[in-house]
Formats: sequence, structure tokens, C-alpha cells
Amino acid sequence: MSELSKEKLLEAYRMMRTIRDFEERVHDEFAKGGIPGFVHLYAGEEASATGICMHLTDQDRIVSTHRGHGHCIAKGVDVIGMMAEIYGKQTGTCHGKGGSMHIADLDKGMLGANGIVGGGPPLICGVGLTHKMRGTDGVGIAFFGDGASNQGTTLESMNLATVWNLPCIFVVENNGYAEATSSEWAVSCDNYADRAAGFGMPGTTVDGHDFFAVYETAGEAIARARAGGGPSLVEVKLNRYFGHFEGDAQTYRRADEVKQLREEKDCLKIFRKRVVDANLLEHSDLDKIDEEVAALIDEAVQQAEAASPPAVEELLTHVYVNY
Amino acid sequence: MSELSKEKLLEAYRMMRTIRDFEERVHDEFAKGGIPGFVHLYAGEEASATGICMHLTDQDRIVSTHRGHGHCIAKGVDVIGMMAEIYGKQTGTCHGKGGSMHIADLDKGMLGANGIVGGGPPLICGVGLTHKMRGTDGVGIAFFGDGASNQGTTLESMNLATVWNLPCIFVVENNGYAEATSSEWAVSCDNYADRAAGFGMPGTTVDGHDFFAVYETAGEAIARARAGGGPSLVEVKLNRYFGHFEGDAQTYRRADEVKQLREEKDCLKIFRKRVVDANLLEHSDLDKIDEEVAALIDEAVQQAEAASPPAVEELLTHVYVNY
Amino acid sequence: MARKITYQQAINEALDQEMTRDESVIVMGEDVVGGSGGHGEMDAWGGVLGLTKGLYAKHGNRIMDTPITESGYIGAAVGAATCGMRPVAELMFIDFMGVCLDQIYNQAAKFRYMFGGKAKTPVVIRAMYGAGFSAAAQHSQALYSIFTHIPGLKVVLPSSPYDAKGLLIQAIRDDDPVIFLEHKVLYTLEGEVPEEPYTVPFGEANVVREGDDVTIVAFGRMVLHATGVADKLAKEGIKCEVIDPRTTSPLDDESILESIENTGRLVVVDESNPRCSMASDIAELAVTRAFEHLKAPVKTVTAPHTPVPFAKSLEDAYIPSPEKIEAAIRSIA
Amino acid sequence: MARKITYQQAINEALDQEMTRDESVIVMGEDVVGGSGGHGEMDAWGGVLGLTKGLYAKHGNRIMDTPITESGYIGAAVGAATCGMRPVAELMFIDFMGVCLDQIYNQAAKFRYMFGGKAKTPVVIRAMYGAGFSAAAQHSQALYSIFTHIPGLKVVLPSSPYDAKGLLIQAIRDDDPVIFLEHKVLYTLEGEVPEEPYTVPFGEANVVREGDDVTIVAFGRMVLHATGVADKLAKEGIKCEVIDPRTTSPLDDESILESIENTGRLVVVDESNPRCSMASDIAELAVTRAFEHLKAPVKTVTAPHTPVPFAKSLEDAYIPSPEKIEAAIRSIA
Ligand SMILES: Cc1ncc(C[n+]2csc(CCOP(=O)(O)OP(=O)(O)O)c2C)c(N)n1
Ligand SMILES: Cc1ncc(C[n+]2csc(CCOP(=O)(O)OP(=O)(O)O)c2C)c(N)n1
Ligand SMILES: [Mg+2]
Ligand SMILES: [Mg+2]
Repeated sequence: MSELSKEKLLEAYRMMRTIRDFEERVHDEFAKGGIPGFVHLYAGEEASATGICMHLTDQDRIVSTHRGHGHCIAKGVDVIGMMAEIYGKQTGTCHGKGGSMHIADLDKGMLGANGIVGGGPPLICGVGLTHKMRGTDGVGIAFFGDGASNQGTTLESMNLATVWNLPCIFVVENNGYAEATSSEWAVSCDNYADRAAGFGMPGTTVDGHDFFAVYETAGEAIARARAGGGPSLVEVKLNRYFGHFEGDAQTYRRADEVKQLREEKDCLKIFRKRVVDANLLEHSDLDKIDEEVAALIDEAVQQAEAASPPAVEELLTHVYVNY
Repeated sequence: MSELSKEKLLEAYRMMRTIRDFEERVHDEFAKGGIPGFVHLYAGEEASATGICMHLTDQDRIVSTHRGHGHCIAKGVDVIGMMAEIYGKQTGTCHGKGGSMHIADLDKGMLGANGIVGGGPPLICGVGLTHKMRGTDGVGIAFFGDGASNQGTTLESMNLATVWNLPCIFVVENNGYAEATSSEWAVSCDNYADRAAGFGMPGTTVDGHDFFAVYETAGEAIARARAGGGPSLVEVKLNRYFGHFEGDAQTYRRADEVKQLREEKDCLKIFRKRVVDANLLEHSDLDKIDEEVAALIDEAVQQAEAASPPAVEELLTHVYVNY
Repeated sequence: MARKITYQQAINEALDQEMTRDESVIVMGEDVVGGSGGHGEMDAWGGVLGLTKGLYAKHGNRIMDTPITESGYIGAAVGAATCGMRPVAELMFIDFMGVCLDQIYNQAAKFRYMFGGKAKTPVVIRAMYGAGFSAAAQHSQALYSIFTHIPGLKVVLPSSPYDAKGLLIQAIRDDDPVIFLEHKVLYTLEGEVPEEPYTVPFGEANVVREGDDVTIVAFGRMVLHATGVADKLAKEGIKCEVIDPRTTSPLDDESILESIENTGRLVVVDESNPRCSMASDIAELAVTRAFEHLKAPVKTVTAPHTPVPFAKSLEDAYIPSPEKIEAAIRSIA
Repeated sequence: MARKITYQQAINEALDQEMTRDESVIVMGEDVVGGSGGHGEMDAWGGVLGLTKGLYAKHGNRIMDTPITESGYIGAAVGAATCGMRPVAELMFIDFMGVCLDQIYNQAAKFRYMFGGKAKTPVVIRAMYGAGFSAAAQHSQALYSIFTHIPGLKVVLPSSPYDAKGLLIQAIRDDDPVIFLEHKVLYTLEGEVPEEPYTVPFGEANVVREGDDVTIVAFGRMVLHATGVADKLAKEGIKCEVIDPRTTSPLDDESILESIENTGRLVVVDESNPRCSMASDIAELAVTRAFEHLKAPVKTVTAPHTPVPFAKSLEDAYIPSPEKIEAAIRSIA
């Protein structure tokens, strides 16, 4: 905790707060009927994306999942463009052609949310390979869920990363569920570290509600990768506040599960308490961020609502490089 | 060793000898130009198929690989039909429509050699599931190579088998190579048991040149599965005598590697010495089998050569159940 | 036959009745029970859209959740089918076939042939397909042309609740591997469906409208668009014959050829991408086997050669519309 | 231009020259080096048929073996392409696409569109295809129709050593994902190939023979069969125009239409299975866009709707033969 400058701490809080407010707002606007398609929210999991991406620069790349908003924000994708994308507008990050499940911004090192569970891990091997061949110290991070951790594409990518000794980190965000199915049931190992061992890489489990724990664990794995020490697996244990997707009644959870989580396992509250108690930041510093973020999200929604949908001609563009 | 009756010992030897002679002969006939297509030989690995399949009945099913002749013979597929199949004749096990890579005989519990590396493990989960749902004590055995052990289909099947608690055994026949690539390089774990742990199942390594070792280890895993104890991984360490496929010059191996293996790691020689030294069988018992098998293989080749190819009308049969 | 239920209910009912009739019918897929291992309801979901809801309560462990491991469990369904089970495996979205296609096309589809007739593989793979839900490029595709291309598979595209039930029962009883594709926009469509079990045979087209002027062959959801347009044009005296092949493999080529022989004019309406598609396939049928009867160019109305876009403005332009179908008909009528 | 080399050597040379020209070109696949981690020669194989032999000696770690993990390394190639590399990934046999299709069709093919034009994915996936080697049902397929169906991919089918080299260099320099399919029977085919690098553009058909009587559109290996038949019939005065589209996506529809306008007669020769195939695709082109010019039914000569059989007697009957092509031409000439 102490190694982080005040500036960095503020940045971390702002990132987490931005993700939280973005998601809460998307939840509300979806309920009002303003947002089309399938939307999967990251609220509750902010410390993971933030604790990891704080270590990264634009040359480092991540791949994400269907639950990608948090990773995008943490990787620096413009929030105004993201909101417009989710609304399906021409001003969106992908001109409204991708939507929530396909937000990408390669300049920021964000290689895409992904609608295919297990779609990202193979791609990250290519990111790692590129860094390795070019001799940079860049890394690739694959975020994926506990459900995706059983997909063959994920598992074989871990083997490949070790065999090729790639600077890749495999981050399992274990939020306890894949859709309605419990990870305790669907994942055959008690501990993800066991799976890491089977693929010749270190594996660590970390409390995903604790920004500092994530930050430190990820920092070690990333530093090792940058130094040529190869891939790692990091299991981040955390929880999602909303349903699998918007519209999910969540009857597969204990009735009070989410309420309790919001009270006891809120990474923002935990962070605030820690930094204020340690006299690193004041409440007022954080309140100011809260206000700024609230204004930003308002602005994003307003702009998204006001923007035009893509013109029909856009249907036939971006299929190939020449059209 | 002592638990096996004389009859069983003779059966084991006959099985291994039949596989060896079959493969040596296919090698010779292929070189002469009599056999079409891609052919992968199992010579050197006989103790694995035999030590495992000796535990099985027709209701137990196996899935095999491109290197499937040994598994077929051990599972009781008719050798005359197999040879004819490899020659592409109407009298073949599959009427000449499958060839070496697709020999199957479901009545014998042989669900097919497979041209797709990693093709078999998912299928065996279905075999195990059927036994489980029907309440039989039958099991399913997936044979696959060290190369196939990295395929996502294989890995995710192991997870599925544990989650569903299926009576399935995953047998990695680690012959040190996938085509020309060393398993030491391509497999990220030092020990397959590590990989088993990551999928919540017991994993054991066994010397695949020692019939008795394979027989015992497999016996335990199979008994556990029959009793409802779920899947296991068994790594059988062994060697192939021929190239990856017929025509392979094998320059990726040490020049004298195969010669040395034939001298020191011949499961037939090792078996013979063990049973004769222990006074369980006499040389003459085994010599007699050698002669009988030699005659059988001669007969198989003669019949295969004499048989007719499938008639052109067969092109359009067996596509669907009604044609 | 007065009872009306939805397409979705019809599918649920077909599964329920077949599971009741035959012990060997089992159902598997991600969240088809929907709550395994959790602390709440065991069958909370009953499928991502609630389609299999209720089956767990009735049939217990014969319907089962799976980890996210499509090669694994689709392969398991295929393997179990060779052992005499009749598994119905749900792939959720057909777009996910890319992670498990091998088990479908190299294994299930080819066993019988490769094994010289020695295997039967009565597996059904159910999945939703199609655009219209703003589900974007990886959850909206109409990939039936690819499955139709593959020998050994049967491919079913029900366009009504009646057909959905009867074709699914047929699929389950069929001894070959069947790809059963449900258009997600049709799930809420209501129609008359008999309560008792019945089958709709494969390879028998449904002539939805009769007419002598133009033959329209349409698939899945497009049957509804085509029928709407046909009804509109009928008022102007343009009589369209609307043919719903119901299964693209096997295909009832005779019914289509007969109609073309009568009308001499053909429009094919296909939601899939245009290249090597069902639209191509039917156009080929016409020009190779009914050429003498053709009085005008064949017209195809398909999605463009692009992925499915997210924004509604673009998705609407992507899906073949009644307007485009009408224009195609008028251009040759 | 007198130097003759084989189709296989032409491909090796294209890889070698592009790797020399551009540091970002890398090659990966199972045993493309062929000896990693062993105790013998590091590059013992150079590909399962020796095609990439010699590249390791020249280019070192820019050509790399992979574990058997097609989703993993094809995906890695795709990911690296988005980072500015130009990976050429070998899939060995195109039949293996079933274990990695998602990375090709949902990822590589759709990135640019889904991301609103923000990605370039210059990856080449090379694989062998086709029957004729007694390699049976899982190692002999001609799956190009499936890839042609998918928007975002380009699909290349060289039929000569000259085209193999020029099209592969084009594929590597192209900024879109390319499926490059080599017919295994053609590897030993010799032809004149310039030593220096050159490109053959995509979407430009090769008119292999000119003629006014019948248009023959043929793909890959079938171009050779078609040309042989055309030469034979020319002696009888039946003048066939043989068109090799070279790439099925993009397709040079203009050249084909022009020829049909001239001849009024079309035969399509396609080694793939018939349903939703390139044969269908070209037949559709004719009947939708050149109908007025057609003087006879279109004829297609394809493999049957069956898996590829093993026995030579059956495989010979499976592959479209010169005899069948000739009969098709005569039936409409
Ligand atoms: C290949 C594939 N299979 C299934 C799905 C449907 N699906 C989308 S998200 C999801 C659950 C993913 O669970 P997990 O990986 O734990 O991520 P989480 O949603 O918990 O963040 C499933 C099954 C899909 N999109 N792709
Ligand atoms: C999906 C797939 N990828 C690649 C191949 C090509 N291939 C056939 S056998 C083989 C090596 C298999 O090695 P291993 O699993 O160790 O079995 P072994 O040959 O040693 O018995 C490869 C790469 C294939 N048939 N299928
Ligand atoms: Mg999860
Ligand atoms: Mg091996």
C-alpha cells in the first residue's frame, strides 16, 4: 500500500469509481429500455481490473470477456465512447457496430471484449509472442471467468504460453458463477493453483475485493513476465453485484447474497477505509472524485442518447480493409 | 503378477504378440507398396493396450487414436477384418470405407480409431455417462498420446468427467513424441500427475514396457471407476519402434535410439523373461503362440490381398441410416 | 386443435413428452437446469431463456447442466448416442459451434460412413440462430448453410410452433445426427399445437401459400416475412407460392422443382450470408434441374456479405426485409 | 521464366522470400520446424510433408513448432496479427478446422467489423485439402465453401506452382485474414515460376483456356482436370473457356459473367460436397446475373453428398473425374 503515491491512489479510486458508476448507470438505463442487446455488468469486481491494469501501459494488451466494461475502463478506453457504443451510436468506440460485448480499442491495448467464452486466451498468446519476438518488455493479460477456465481454448493456451515462455498472465476472475452455475460445481479442482501447476506456471489466489492485494499479486506476476520469467495464473476471488446479464432474476443465489456482499465486500468502501485510516488520503479527496465521476457518467449518457445511430451505409464498411 | 492365471498370461502374451506381428507385417507390406494412405504403427507399445484392455469386457468401450491397431486388437477386433480394412477391401471391418485411421467395431466396445488428435476424449465422456445413467458397472477408456494431452478437447473432457463423476479412465500413452516434436518440450508439466490434480482426479505414471505394471495400475483405476469413484488419469511411458507414420525417416531421434529400445525396452522380451523366470510359463508355451500368431498374420495378409475392393455403389451407402 | 402455445413452449413440450416416452432421451447443456452447485434454486434458469424450465422437476438427473466446455459435452452427447442413448444437447447459440465443430462434423456426421455402417448416432444438437435481438456479430448468425454442406448431418429450421414440436420429436426419434435450429425471434410466436405427441417428417416441404405466378422458397423466420408479402401481393393479383422446406438437409427438392415448373419464377429468401448459402443452393437447383421452365432470372434476398452489426439501424438493414422481398418479387413477376 | 519448380517448392520459396523481406513475417505450426526438444535434428521434418524444410536454418526462431493445440496457436497467430505481425500459421490438414474454427471465423474474420474498423488482422492460415491420397474421411476434405461463406475471410485456391507462389506472397502482404488452401495432390506438380518475388492479385480470375462454346469454372486441382478435358474437346471443335477464379472470396464474378454472356453455357467443377458449395455459388451467379444469356441448364460436377471414402475404388469415384466433366460438357454443348 505504502509504495503507491497519493496520485496513484487517487487514480485507482477514480478508476474503480468510474467502473462502478458506469455499471450502475447502465443497469438503470437498461431497465428503462434505453439500451439494446445483451449486457453483462462488472459492478463489484472493480478492484480486479483496476489492480491489474494499473501496472500496464498502452503497449501492454489485454483481452476481455462478455463482462468487459470494467476492463475497458481500467485500460483507458474513453468512457464517453463506450457509453455511446453500448447505445449503438455512430459516436461509439466501434461506431455502434460491436456493442457491449465487442468494445475494443487497440491503441489503448484493449483487444476486445469477447462474446465467446474462452475466446480471449489464445489471442493473448499472440500478444505475448509479439512482445517476445520484438524484444519489448510488454505483457499480455487475459481476463476470463471461472466458467471460461474450463474451456479447452483457455486450458491449451496456458500450455502454449509455458511452452513458448510467453509474457502472459492468465487472470481467472472467479465470481462464483458462470451464468447460473456455481464454480464450486463446474470447476473440478479445489484450487486454481493446482491447475496452474499442471501447466507449469505459478498460480496464486487473491482476494478480489482488496485492491491492494490484487495490485501486489499482479505486480509480481507482471514483473516476472516482463523479465522473461514466463506466464502465471492469478485467481481473483470476487463477486458480481448484478445478474449474469441484465434481466437475470438470480434465484440461483441466496436471497440476501447480493445485499450482504454490497455491505461487506465492496471494494470501494474497503479501499476508502484503508486509505483514510492510514492517513494516505482524506474523505474529501475521494468525495471530489465521486462527484467528478458522477458528472462524467451523466455526460456520457446524455451524449450517448443524443448521438445518431450509424447511417445505413455503415452496414457495408469495415468488412475488409478495402471496404 | 501372481494374481493372473496361466490362461490369462497366455492371453496377454498372445495379444501383445499379435499386435507386434501385425504391425511389423504392415510395416513390411507398406514398404512394398501394398497398403495405401497414412499408417501409424503401435509396435513397442503393446503392453499398454494389452495391460489395460485385459480388464475390459465388450460392454466397456474404448476410444483410440490415429495409432489405433493395437487398441483394436486388444479390444478383440477381428485381425483378419482389420488387415482387410487397412488394405481397403470390402471384407474389411468397415468395408474399406474407413481404413487404418477409422477402424471401429462397436459390438466389441471399440468406438474407433480417430484421425483427429483429441477427438476421442469427449466421446468417452458419453460412454461413461451412458454407463452411469444405466447403472451398469461399465467403464470408458480414452487412449491418447502425449501430443493429444495438450489439446483443449482432451483437457476439458477431464474436467467434465470429474464434474459429472464419470467412470472414465484417461490413458496418456507418452511415447516421447508427437510426430517429430518431443513431449518434454511440448507438455508444460514435468509430470502428468500434476495435470490430473488440476482436474480433481488421481494421476499415476507407469512403465509401459512392463505389462504387469500397466495391468495393476489400470486395474486399480478401473476398479475405482466401476465402483463409482470417478475418473483417473494414467500416464503410460513407452516407446514406438517405427516412425510417426510409415515413411518417417525419424532424424529427430538419436541415431541408435530405436535399436537400443528394441534391445532394452521390448515388452514382449521383458514379459517372457519375467514369466519364465518365475516358472509361470515355459518358453515352449510362448513359442507355440509365436507360431500361431505368425500363421494368423500370414493368413490375414493373404486374405486381404485376395479380397475385392468395395464396389462403386458403396460410395453412396451408410451416409444416413436410410441410405 | 384449438390450443395455442408459443414456439418456445412447443419445444419444451416436445422435450418433455419425448423424455417421458423414452428413458434413453436425455438433455444436456449449459444452464439447461441452471443452478447446479449454487445456494439458491437448483433449476433457477431452465436454459438461458427459460426454454427447458420445468424439465428438471419432472425428469431429474436426465437433464443436466454442463461446465462451459462445448467440445466436451457435445462430444459426450455424440458418444452416448453411439451407446444407444438419445441425447439432446443444447449449444445455446449456434455461433458457438466454432469451439466444438469437430465433434459434430468429423465425428457424429461421419461415424456411420467411416465405420462401414456399423454405427448409429441419434444425437440432436439444438441451438438458437438468427439476427433481430441486437445480439451483435457473435450471437446472431444463421449458420445453417455450413451444416447443410456437411454430409451425414440433417438440418432442421422450424418456422412455426406446430413445426417446432413435430420436427423436434422427429429429430429425437431419428437415428442420424440432427442440427435443430431455433430462430430466437420466433420463440414468442404463438400458434396452434396439438397436445399429443406427433412428428413432422424430414424432407417434406410445407407449401404455406399456393400460387401460380412466383415460387418463393424461404427458411426459418423468413417464411413469415415471405408469407406476409405473399398475402399482400395476392390482393393485387400476384399469386405467390410460398415453400418452407422445413429441413435443408434432407431437402424436398421435388416440391420446389414442381412449383418452379408451374410458376417459372423463383425468389429465395435466406437470412444467411449470401456466398455458398441456401440461397445459392436453391438457385442452383432451379438452373440445373428446372432450367427449361424458368421465365426470369432467379432472385435471392439474403443478408449481405458482412458480420451481423449491433446497432439497430444496421441490423434492420442486415436482415432481409419484407420490402426487399417484395421488390424482388415485383422485379420478376 | 524458364525455371521449373514444384508447387510445394513454390510455397516454400514464397515463405522464404517474404520472411527475408519483412521481419514481421513469422511461421508457426505443428512440426513446421519438426524436431523441437528432441535428441536428433532440430528441423528434422520441416512440416509433415517437408514443405517448410530449410526455413529454420535460414530464419531461426521466426519459424516455430507448436504443441497440438490448434485453437491456441491459430488464436496466437490471430492475436499477433492484430499487434502488427504477419503470421503464417499452418493448420496441416484443413479437416482439423473443427477444433479451432472459432478463432478463425468469430475472431479473425470479425474483428475489423465489430471494432468499427479499428483492427487489421493480417494472418494467413495455410492448410492442405482435397482427396486423392487415400487419407479417408478426416484428412481429405475440400472445405473451402465453408470459409467462402464467412464474411471477413479471403479464400485462396492455387492451381499451379506459379499461382501458389504469387498468391501466397499476396496473402502474406494482404491486410485481411486469408485462408490459403493447397491441394495435396498438386504438391509435386511442376511449373514455371520466376525466382524473384511477385504477387498474383486476389479477385482476378485466370482464364486458362479461351473458348466460345462452353464456360467451365473450376477450382484448385479441378482446374487441371477441366483443362485436360477442354484440350481434348478442342480437337473435336468444342471450344471451352476454362476459368480458374484463383480466389473464391473475393470472387471475380465479372470474368465469369463475361464468359457466360459469350458462351451461354456453364459447367462448374468443384471437388467439394455439393450442397451450399462453390458449385452452387457459381450456378447462382449465372442464374441471377446472366440468365438472359443462358442457353442450357447449368451443369455441376462435384463430389457426392458423402464423406470421403478410404478405398481407392471409392475415392476414385468420389473425386470429380475428367470423364464426368466431359459428359457434363457434352450434355449441353
Ligand atoms: C463458447 C461460449 N459458450 C457459452 C457462452 C454463453 N455464456 C456467456 S457468458 C457465460 C458464463 C461465463 O461465466 P464466467 O466465465 O464465469 O464469466 P462471468 O460471466 O462470471 O463473468 C456463458 C455460458 C458463450 N458466450 N460462449
Ligand atoms: C486436430 C489434429 N491436429 C493435428 C493432427 C496431425 N497429427 C496426427 S498424429 C499427430 C501427433 C500425435 O502425437 P501423440 O498424441 O503423442 O500420439 P502418437 O502419434 O505419439 O501416438 C499429429 C500432430 C491431427 N490428426 N489432428
Ligand atoms: Mg463467473
Ligand atoms: Mg506421442
